[in-house]
Amino acid sequence: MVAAIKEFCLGLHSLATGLAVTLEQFFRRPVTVHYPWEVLELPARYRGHIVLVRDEQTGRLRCIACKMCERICPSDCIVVEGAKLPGESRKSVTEFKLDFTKCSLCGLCVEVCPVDALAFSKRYNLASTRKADYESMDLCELAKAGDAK
Amino acid sequence: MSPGHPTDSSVSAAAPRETFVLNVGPQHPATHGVLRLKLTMDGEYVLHAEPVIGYAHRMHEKMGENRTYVQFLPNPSRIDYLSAMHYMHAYVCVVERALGIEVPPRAEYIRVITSELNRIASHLVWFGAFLLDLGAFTPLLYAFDDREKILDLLEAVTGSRLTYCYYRFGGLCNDVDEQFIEGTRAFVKHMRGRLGMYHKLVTENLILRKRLEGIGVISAELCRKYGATGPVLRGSGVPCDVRKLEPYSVYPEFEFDVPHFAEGDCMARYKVRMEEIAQSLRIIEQAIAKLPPGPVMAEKVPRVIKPPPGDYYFAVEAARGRFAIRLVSDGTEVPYRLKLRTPSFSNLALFGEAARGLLMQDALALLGSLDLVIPDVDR
Amino acid sequence: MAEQQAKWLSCAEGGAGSEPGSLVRFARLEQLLDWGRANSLWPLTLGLACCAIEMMAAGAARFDLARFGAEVFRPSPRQADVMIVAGTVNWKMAGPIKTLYDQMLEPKWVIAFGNCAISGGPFVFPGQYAVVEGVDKLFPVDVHVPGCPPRPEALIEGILELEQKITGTRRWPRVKTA
Amino acid sequence: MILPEPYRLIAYLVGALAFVGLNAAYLVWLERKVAARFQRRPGPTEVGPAGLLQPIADGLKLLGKQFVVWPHADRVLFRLAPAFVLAPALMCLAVIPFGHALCARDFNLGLLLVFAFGSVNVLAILLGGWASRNKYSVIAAARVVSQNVAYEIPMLLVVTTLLLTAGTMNLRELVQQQAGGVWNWNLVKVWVNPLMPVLFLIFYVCMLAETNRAPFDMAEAESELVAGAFTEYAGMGFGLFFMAEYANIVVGASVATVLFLGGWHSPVGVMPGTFWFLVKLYALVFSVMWVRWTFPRTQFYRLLNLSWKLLIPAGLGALLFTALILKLR
Amino acid sequence: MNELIEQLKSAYAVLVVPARADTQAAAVPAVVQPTDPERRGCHLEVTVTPAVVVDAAQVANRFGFAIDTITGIDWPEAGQMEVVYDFFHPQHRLHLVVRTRVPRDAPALPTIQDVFPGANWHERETHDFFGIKFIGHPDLTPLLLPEDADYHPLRKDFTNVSRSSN
Repeated sequence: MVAAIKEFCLGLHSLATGLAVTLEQFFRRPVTVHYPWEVLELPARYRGHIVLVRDEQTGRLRCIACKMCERICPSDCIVVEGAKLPGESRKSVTEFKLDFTKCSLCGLCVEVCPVDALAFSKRYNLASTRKADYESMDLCELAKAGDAK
Repeated sequence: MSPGHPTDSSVSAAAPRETFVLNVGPQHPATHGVLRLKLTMDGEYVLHAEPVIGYAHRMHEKMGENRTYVQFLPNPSRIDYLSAMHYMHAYVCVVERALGIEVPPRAEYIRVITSELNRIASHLVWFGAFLLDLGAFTPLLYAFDDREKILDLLEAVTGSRLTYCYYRFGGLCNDVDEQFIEGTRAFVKHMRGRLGMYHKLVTENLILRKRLEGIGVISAELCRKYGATGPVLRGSGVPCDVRKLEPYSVYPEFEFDVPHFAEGDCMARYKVRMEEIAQSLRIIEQAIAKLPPGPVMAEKVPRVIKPPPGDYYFAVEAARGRFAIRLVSDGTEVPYRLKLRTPSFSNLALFGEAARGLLMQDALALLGSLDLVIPDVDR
Repeated sequence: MAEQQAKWLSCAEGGAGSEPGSLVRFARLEQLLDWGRANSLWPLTLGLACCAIEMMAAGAARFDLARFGAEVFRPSPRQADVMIVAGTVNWKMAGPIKTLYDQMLEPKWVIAFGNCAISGGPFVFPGQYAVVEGVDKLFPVDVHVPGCPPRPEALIEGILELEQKITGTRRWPRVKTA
Repeated sequence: MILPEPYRLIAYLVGALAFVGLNAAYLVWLERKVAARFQRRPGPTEVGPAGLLQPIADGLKLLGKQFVVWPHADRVLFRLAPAFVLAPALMCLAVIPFGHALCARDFNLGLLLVFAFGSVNVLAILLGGWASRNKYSVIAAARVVSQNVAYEIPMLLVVTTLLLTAGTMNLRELVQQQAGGVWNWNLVKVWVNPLMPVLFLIFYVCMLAETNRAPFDMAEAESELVAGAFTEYAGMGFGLFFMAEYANIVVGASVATVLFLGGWHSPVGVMPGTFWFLVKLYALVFSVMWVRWTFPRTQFYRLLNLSWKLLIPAGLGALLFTALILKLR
Repeated sequence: MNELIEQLKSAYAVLVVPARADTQAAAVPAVVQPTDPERRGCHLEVTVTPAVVVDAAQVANRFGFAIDTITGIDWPEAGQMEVVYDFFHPQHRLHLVVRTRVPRDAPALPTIQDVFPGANWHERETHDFFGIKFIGHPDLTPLLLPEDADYHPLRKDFTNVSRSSN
């Protein structure tokens, strides 16, 4: 009987402490980041979809269309085409298509690239009503648009 | 003192009972994903429970046979996305074992740190989701709050929040920086305080104790017969932990306990996981203190991964229990067979037997205490 | 099985455009209703795989979907307005998920959250036997949120995108990303 | 100021409807805000200033939603249940004295009326669950009935005990008895009956159970029964159930305020009246929310055990004890 | 520990399929082979004929092993399918593998689910993926694949399911 009463009192006490804990949190400041108004800073290594990198000196895309990324991609989401420009020894990229809807952001393509021509973008908040926006992203076009900005 | 139902045999045939089948899932808030339970009910008592799985089957084993070793790297973290690091650990380790690669100590230490951080994050998700099952919503948000701190740390290192693709054969894809170390130190301190708060808010709570104590008892023998592992087995009083029993990586260098409770009820499993968070914090603390300098990638990693023909097996302790990979290699670039032994599969298998005769509410508490990740069951 | 799948496929193709057509429309009232709908999108509690965790994270304190009135996760499809398909749908799940879609009442919307829901994601390879290559094969999808898994901000962006689709205007600033 | 009868009726109807409607709508908003604060997030903010238009958006959305009666459901009862659920709350408000003169009907058996109508609420949920012909709904409906029956008894026992000392069932008179400072409130009148705080606690627990609030929210037990008795309801049908939950909390909290917390009397002596009544009322409502966002749900059998094995014996004991004191005094 | 391995070895050494009078089959003993756990991840590999897998499981059960997993491996060149039973020990650092091979054109072997009820799902899964029949198994309907699936995707000759969509 004594034990039962003791347990009952302990139980009531536990309920009271629970209420105290939530009340304490009630008066703390919310931790929310108000997304469209304020944004989190993403870490440098954040992996968005890949983008083509420009060479700082020449201003040209670094990609030499060697197709290493195309071959290593586990989900077959990269299609690269390249051609030799007249009077040049290396190939340059003419078309770089990414099917972002199949990508798993593993980063193998970036690692395998021999000339560091690929990088991760920081586009973390993509959303669109059209599937086609991501099904066949033209990274060459995207690089151009990036320059314009 | 939960009233158990006198299951079939003990009731005389003279009193025919009206039963009905309740179909819980594949979309049901208590099943955490796409698990379906066929419950034969007598009123609110579960007479017979049959889990129906396969609604999240994603062919990981088939993909293993279709892709090169490197190309399979993104997959393990998607089998059980809550303990992605452990699954990656098992996969890279089994290939390293096959190739005979020696991993630099710094890489192994970082693997342990990130794995343990991931274990805490996983247990926090479980904690929140389990309490959501029990009807308490607020702890979920607190747990996710703490989890975000871990995710920030891991994201800074790996670049992703959930499905990390961080380990490589022979090491890691990049080193951690001072900021990560500092952040982890701060997190360990922060988490210790939060654990105290969780105990005050939840563990000691009268309603929760009454809901969990004595409910859904699983015996050690039942676990053995079904191959249940992890917190489920440890909640039945068996101190079985792959990290201690079949030590891998640099775990033998750390001091930590394997929490186990003999009761075998939901409360025991709850306490095991809460205690494990504390133990993981201990490991992280030690690992950070001892973190050696050096490279994070082995030097002698072949460019093309072609393990010698044979049969290799590697088990790790994931957040849900023993995760093992059996790799059969035929000497080519592609695995011949990649068998994934996932803990949730075995842990769920015993549900049918353990839930018999329980009230529906208690059966769902039992289900929550097993901590299932459905794609981990289905692979 | 194959027959049933063919049926669903044909349904999805024919049934694009999710709003029911009504004969008489009142512009002002319709606008008001749209405003109501856009600001009270109750999602269905439907977590399939990895992305579901990010969906939960979006509802948690750090990101808080509640700010847009979209935190009321309803477990019953009758009361839900938007189905956030978060994760891989395989052919075994295709039947149940199609049923869930049918059980939701008009007006209803679908957000395909994550690469798996959009197109099967990384699980698509020649000769694959399990995964539905995009839920738009089963029913019309309104907003696509790519990523593997997408960040919670992307889900919020998806909700905003959906609100824009419903009301026709966007009330929030667009976040520029590099 | 006493209005003539027909005007009074109209005033009451308009007032009660507006009060219930506003309360139901804005308590939902309040709950979302309060829950958010407990969880360290802001809650609705983007729809109107501080999210104040959120309930309106929700209402419009629900009104604009398709309403379907499922072919397998009971067509009449399915439609009737939502209408049924809000009515008792409206009726109960007729006798609640919000202020010295603000009472629709000053009625001798006011308290009896409140409990009589209050129990209709169960019927509505039962009908709703039953008519849906969904297994989850039926289980939930059965739970709700046994839960409400179980908790009606200790609640009535507590009220009877209180009435022994008060000697009236007129709610206005009950409040008037508590005039003159905090120590005259029934809650703290321990010299009249030392059990008063216990009685209040029992009443509070019963109120939680009667209004199907956490930790006793068996009717909607989301993680077990999907959406409980309302699983099949969509649109405004569901909206009405949702509103009724809050209307019932308001009624429950009002009755508690009248019985134990001195009604419209001010605790500090200044400006007694409706203001203080509402302060007390919403403080109670807040505590109900606070409890909900702190505790997990109990098991169903423990819920019944609590009533039959603890609250009812305690209530009976309190009744006998009080009768004894009164006799000895 | 080593003692336990020795005991196990001797227990398995006596595991022999008795020669049957009606067939020409001779008595086949189990092949017990200790392996290096650091290289292979297991301590003992036992190769038995399909007829004695139940006995092999019983030995494991007697020694207190828990069932780890059951899986199949398809060997089309050899015309065989291998079934691998993994057992781990909850108390000791000990991992036991039992292997057996069945003919590929009619793969069937007895179920061990009476010894380890947990084998039920593993066997069903193996049946799903490889079409190996477990004689005496109560329910071999597909577990992970759709209920009406009639294909076995992990067989090496599996190519694709005919689906109306693709």
